[in-house]
Amino acid sequence: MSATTGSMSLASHLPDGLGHTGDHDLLRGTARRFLSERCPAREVRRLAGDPIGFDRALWRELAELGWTGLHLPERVGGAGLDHLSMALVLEESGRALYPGPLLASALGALAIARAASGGQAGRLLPDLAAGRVIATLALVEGSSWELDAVEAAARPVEDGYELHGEKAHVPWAQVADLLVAPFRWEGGLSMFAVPLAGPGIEIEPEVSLDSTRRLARVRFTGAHVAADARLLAGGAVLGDLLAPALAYLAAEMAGAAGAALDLTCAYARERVQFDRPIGAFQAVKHPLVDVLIAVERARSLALAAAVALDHAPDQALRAARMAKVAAEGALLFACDRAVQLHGGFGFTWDCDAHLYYKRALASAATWGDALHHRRVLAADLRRLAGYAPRSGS
Amino acid sequence: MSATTGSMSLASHLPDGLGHTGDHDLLRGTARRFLSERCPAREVRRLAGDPIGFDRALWRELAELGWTGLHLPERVGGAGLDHLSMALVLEESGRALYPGPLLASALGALAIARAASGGQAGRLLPDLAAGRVIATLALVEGSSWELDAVEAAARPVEDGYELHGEKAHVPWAQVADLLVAPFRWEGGLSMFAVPLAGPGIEIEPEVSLDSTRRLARVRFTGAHVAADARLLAGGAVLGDLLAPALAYLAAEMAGAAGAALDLTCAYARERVQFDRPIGAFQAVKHPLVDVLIAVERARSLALAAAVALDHAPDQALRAARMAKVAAEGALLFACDRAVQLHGGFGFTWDCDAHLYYKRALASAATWGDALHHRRVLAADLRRLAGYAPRSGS
Amino acid sequence: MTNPDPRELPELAEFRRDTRAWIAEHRPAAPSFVLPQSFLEVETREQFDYLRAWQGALYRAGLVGFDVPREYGGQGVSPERAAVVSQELTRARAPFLVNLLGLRWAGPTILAYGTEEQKRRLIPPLLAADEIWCQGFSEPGSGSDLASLTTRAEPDGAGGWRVTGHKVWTTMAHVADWMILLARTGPAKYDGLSYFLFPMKTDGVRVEPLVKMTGEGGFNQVIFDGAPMPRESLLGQEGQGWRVAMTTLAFERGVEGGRERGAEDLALVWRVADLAARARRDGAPAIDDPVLADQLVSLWIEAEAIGVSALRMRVPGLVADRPLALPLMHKLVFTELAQRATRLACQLLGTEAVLWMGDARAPDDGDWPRAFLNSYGFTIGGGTSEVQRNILGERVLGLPKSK
Amino acid sequence: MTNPDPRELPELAEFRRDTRAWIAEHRPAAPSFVLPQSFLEVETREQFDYLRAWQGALYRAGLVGFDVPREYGGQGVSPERAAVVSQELTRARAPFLVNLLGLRWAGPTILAYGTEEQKRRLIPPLLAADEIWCQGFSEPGSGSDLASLTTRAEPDGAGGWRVTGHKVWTTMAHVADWMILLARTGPAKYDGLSYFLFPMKTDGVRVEPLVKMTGEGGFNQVIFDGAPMPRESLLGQEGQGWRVAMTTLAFERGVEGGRERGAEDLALVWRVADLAARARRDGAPAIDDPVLADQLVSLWIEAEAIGVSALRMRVPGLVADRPLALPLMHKLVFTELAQRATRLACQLLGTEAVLWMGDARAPDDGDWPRAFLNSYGFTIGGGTSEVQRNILGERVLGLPKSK
Repeated sequence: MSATTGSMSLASHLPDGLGHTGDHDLLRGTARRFLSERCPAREVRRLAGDPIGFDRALWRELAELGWTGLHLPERVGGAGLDHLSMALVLEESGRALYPGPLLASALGALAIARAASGGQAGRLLPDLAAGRVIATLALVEGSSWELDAVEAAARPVEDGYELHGEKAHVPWAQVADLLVAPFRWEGGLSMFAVPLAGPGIEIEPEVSLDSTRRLARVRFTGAHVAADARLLAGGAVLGDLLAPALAYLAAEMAGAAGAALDLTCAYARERVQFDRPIGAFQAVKHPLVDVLIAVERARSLALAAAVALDHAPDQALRAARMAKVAAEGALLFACDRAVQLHGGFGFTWDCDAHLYYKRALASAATWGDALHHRRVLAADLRRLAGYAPRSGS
Repeated sequence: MSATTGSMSLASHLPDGLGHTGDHDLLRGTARRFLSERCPAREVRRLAGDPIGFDRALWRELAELGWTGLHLPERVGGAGLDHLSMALVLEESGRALYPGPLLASALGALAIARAASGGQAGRLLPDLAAGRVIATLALVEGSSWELDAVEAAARPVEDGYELHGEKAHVPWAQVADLLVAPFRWEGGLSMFAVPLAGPGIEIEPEVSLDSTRRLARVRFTGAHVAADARLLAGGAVLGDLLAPALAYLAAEMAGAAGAALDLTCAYARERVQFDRPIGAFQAVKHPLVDVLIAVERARSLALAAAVALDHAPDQALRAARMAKVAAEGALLFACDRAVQLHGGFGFTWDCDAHLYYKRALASAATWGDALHHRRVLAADLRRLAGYAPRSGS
Repeated sequence: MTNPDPRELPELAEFRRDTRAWIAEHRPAAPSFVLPQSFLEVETREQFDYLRAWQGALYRAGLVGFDVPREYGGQGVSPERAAVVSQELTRARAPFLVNLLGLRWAGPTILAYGTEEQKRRLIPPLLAADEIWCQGFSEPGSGSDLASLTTRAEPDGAGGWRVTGHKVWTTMAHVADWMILLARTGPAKYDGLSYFLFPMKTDGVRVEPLVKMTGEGGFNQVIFDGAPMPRESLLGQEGQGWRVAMTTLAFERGVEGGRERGAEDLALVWRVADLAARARRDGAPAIDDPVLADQLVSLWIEAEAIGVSALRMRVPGLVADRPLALPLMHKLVFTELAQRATRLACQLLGTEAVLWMGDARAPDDGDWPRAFLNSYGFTIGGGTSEVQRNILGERVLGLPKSK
Repeated sequence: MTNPDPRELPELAEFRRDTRAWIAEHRPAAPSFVLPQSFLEVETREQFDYLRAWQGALYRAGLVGFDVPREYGGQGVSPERAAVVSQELTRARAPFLVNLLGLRWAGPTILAYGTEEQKRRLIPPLLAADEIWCQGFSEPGSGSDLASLTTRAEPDGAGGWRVTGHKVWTTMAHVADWMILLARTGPAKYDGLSYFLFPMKTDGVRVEPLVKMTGEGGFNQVIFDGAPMPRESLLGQEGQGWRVAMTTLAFERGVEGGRERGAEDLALVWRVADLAARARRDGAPAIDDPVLADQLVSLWIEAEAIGVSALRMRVPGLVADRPLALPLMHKLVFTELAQRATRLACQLLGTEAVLWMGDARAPDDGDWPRAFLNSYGFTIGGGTSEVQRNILGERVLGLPKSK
């Protein structure tokens, strides 16, 4: 019967203890403490109002904690840890709304680690692992982040390539040293690691909804890059990158959702109306419980996606899509209730709720929103349910 | 700008007072009183447990009140009233979960009034208007109620036609005298008014979810009908019937939704837990307010659909689809909260909530559910928004 | 955005033609600066002057005040004409009427409770936007539980009062001439409240801007430090303030600040539908997505229902079961609809939703994320959605108070 | 319906193979009568006998009791093996274990609070379904406010008690040998309650069937009229009943009546997906409808999340922020998921949703509308969803009590 075919659970592909060890506890504990000390809400607000929005000293400190190379091999100076470790740190950075390229640089480095030749990796990764070089990942052109929308081109010239085209919504391009992005190349697609300096490259900051994750347009007007800027593997790399990109982003979003919930619960315990804390009213309490359920679901699936990257790679992309869907739903819902249940204060700049909400809306729009990924999952579901669609439908 | 094109409101097509007069008030008042006296919940329960489920004496009484011919012309013995009148009575019959073919017979008679020749109308309508003859409308074959699914055929023979095929889910076929349904006929479709008696007709009662609206399968195995059983107009009749069918059904459903809400509110005012009526808890109060909003929306749109039939026929089908969508949502939601908020009692046979819920589920599945009509409305919306879809999409 | 109905009465049709022509001729050119999306975000002097001039021009053309008798500067009560003006303003996407708090809340309350003198003095400049009104109800510690407010009005010994306290979320206080002020004149929670018409241009009152989550200003906190009020500031009786305030909050009129119920909601849904036809997601038109289209249809149906309910509300026989239901639910329904509609608009934008106002490539100048965030001003202000649900549950469904 | 994992430990894989083979060989043939969908609807003697025989066979094959030490007739504690049995039963769509109230609620509570004698006497026949358990908590006037119950146990002067009162919604009372009974032994709302193991086959107790909204029986009201209970009926201390009852209600175990958390939820979603691939709406396959498919995907994701959360729950470091969240939300999450899944199934049926069980053409024998209506038994019974949300808000989020 067809129903059995598709029904091997995600959980059954994962190891019993989810690969979690005491080291993970330590890592998360350190991250929570470090960020609450060095990146509290007032620091996030300060940077949100800053023209650049990025604190290089803070970046160096978290690089010293090893976060920039957690997931990179030890031979290039990384910590050689698993994806779960990176997901846990990103969950904490999401909680804190850390304003910096931790996510973008981690993914840029991952692309290089996966796709570069030994020589390229040896040249680029040690600086990335140490946080001396910041990478970013540029997937969007026009209004699409899918491969077939890529028009930016790398034209072979003497000694390398000449780049033309424009990438939009590139996270933290303003402060990054290295951009990893797909370019058309002799009819195919290839990932390039492009130093963000020199003639023929123009970085135009965007006015981004979320001022804790700055974006820019990067225009290439004949910029010259060396031959080894082209990473070895082709378009497949981008497909391989999607699972970690979504898993990492989902972890970050789940963390932010948990923090938005905590913020609202704290207010609901303290704010008194009608002679009692508003959290005693079921109109406040029950929606917050629904947020809690969404948040815990999002955390479970974000963890599952990271653990799948480590232990069940063939399940990773589907798990990551589910994680993005769940995290997006939880984060938007948590923020909606955060603003509404803070009442008049929730609607002001002084309440932190809007910082989370802007992160939520911007993250939703990143690398495919829930609607997009549910559509892809629906196709999976049809196939797994043993249903062969009519051609063309 | 395209946005203005589509945005002439439904309300702007309707007369200011919605065509409502004091007579409508009287009619509704009579209906409410009559049904609460003659068709209270215990009577509905009695009939729900009865093998036939239909009280012919009660039917005769409401025929005497003129309800069976409200919407039929005076020259055939009807009251010559508007669709709003019929909608108001059906809203009341929905409130009471009246178990009988008022809706089905009204629609059957309407089909005849619209499609029959003068001679047919003169022969059939007086008995229908007076309630001496009960009609029903049979739209479903297989699992579809759409015209292109009709396979039942009328084969021309001497003196008339021979009918073959099967109609499913025919409301009250067990007690009806006349079935109105589309049959294939010389390659096209035509509506037939078929006396439900004689050889070649088999009525098999279905076990219907909603025992306050009995259904049957009607099989035609060569039944012979006279030539004038074929109503004049063709398939267009069915299209024309859809607007009143949905508008009437929506009115009935909106009435049932209001009653389910009232039932739950009454319980919430009386049932005491934690030393206060449960209606004082926002977990009860606020969902009931959301039901109220849905119910009032459904009532407004059901009225609008009926008024559109009277005053803005070119808007009637769209209004009727909207009314069905809104009524279905409101009724299902009202029933969901009715069962849940009645707690342990809500789950029992003794609580009236389930009677409404079964009516709700069965009505949802009748003549296209909300999902279906929303899909059709989405196509309207694309057109009105000035969007030309790609061919094939 | 209703087109003329062929069956419209000739005189009304003529009025519509004239109104449409007048608006087409006089509506001001788009300004060089960003306009606020609603009266809640009027921040700069140039925004205010632009909008005040527009309301003044409309008033002088006889197009404002169709719910106000002529003796107080209005046009005489004519809901039909009000509806026509509303529809034509919406159709032309003309700027909103800046003195909305005056038109919708202060004005009707003064007409209901004011002395003849108060009405003659205050209503005409209110309609003309010559005098702007703000509202002083909420306080930092008194939001949903409004009656717990502590701002007090103490007799000054000469028949007047002195006000001390702290009001918040006072939209347009920075440009207002008058405030409808709810203050404590006695200790009893409800009966200790009185309702005043407070002249803002006086000593002892300090207006400080608050910033909204969009970064826009337009609302304020107002700190009173013994600010004087003359005797004639009292509206209604001393100790009657709660009842008068409830009247103010209940003024959910068919004509709201010159816009007809339903028309604006439907216009918003059609603007979102228009966006759906233009926007591309993953390289395809957003409106092609069946799931998004399905959500749009739900909004469409709800908006049409608001318009129909507005008609139905005027027919007593069609609301006899629950006469208060439709008027009392209106605010909740339209504010939550607007929130979902603008949220859907952000979804339609796909990747481009990340751009904020001020970015040259932000779709529709970034109006959609801005409108979505600003939508919370309406689900929170004027009684939160939670308070609205309490009111409906208690007054319409007869459920016991949530104490 | 998990397939063997290639990385499974060899001994577990062997156990799985054996279990699967045993089930395939021994699972009973489909009966001629309609089987209940869950333990809430066991109505007729033939249904009961069939199901009791199945649990007995499983027990004798060593496949029941993986959370019970061997000295009480169990298999020793082995969650891994419990999970395997659960997965294989789900996979085979085998009948459920009829003594679920015993396995899930009475058993664990007795193991936690019982005397050695109580455990040795009661647990083995409970596992074998030789003695069936029912639960006597709710009363007509005490549903969500359980502690307001009035059934009283009075000392009979000889060390035992006599019970007088009225319990409702007592699933399987008509076939039960024992009842876990919460009764009043003193006036204090909470401290006046005691917890008893009441022998049902005695005088002074009358079991009357209640009919569910589906028309099915299976639950009852139980009227006690001075029914006697021996001294050893008391579980825990006198006056400790509330605490013991809360323990019972908190037994939301990883292994519930032999089924593993997550597996059953996912299996349900896949059965609905399978229906979607078979069912036709408006002449087209239901699963082709993008809006329906989108809803199915949401259910799929939620069901997968339950499975993952079950793993996560066992890793303290991954639930450190809110250790109680996952265990306390489980009942709410899975019962509401099942409700939405069966509701969606009814939608998938299109026109055919009007047919009820007993109609020869009802899709899947009418199981879907029946399952949907029966789903309310789970969102109401065992603490309504509303009560669950209170508990989560107070115990997990630290919000104040809703008093």
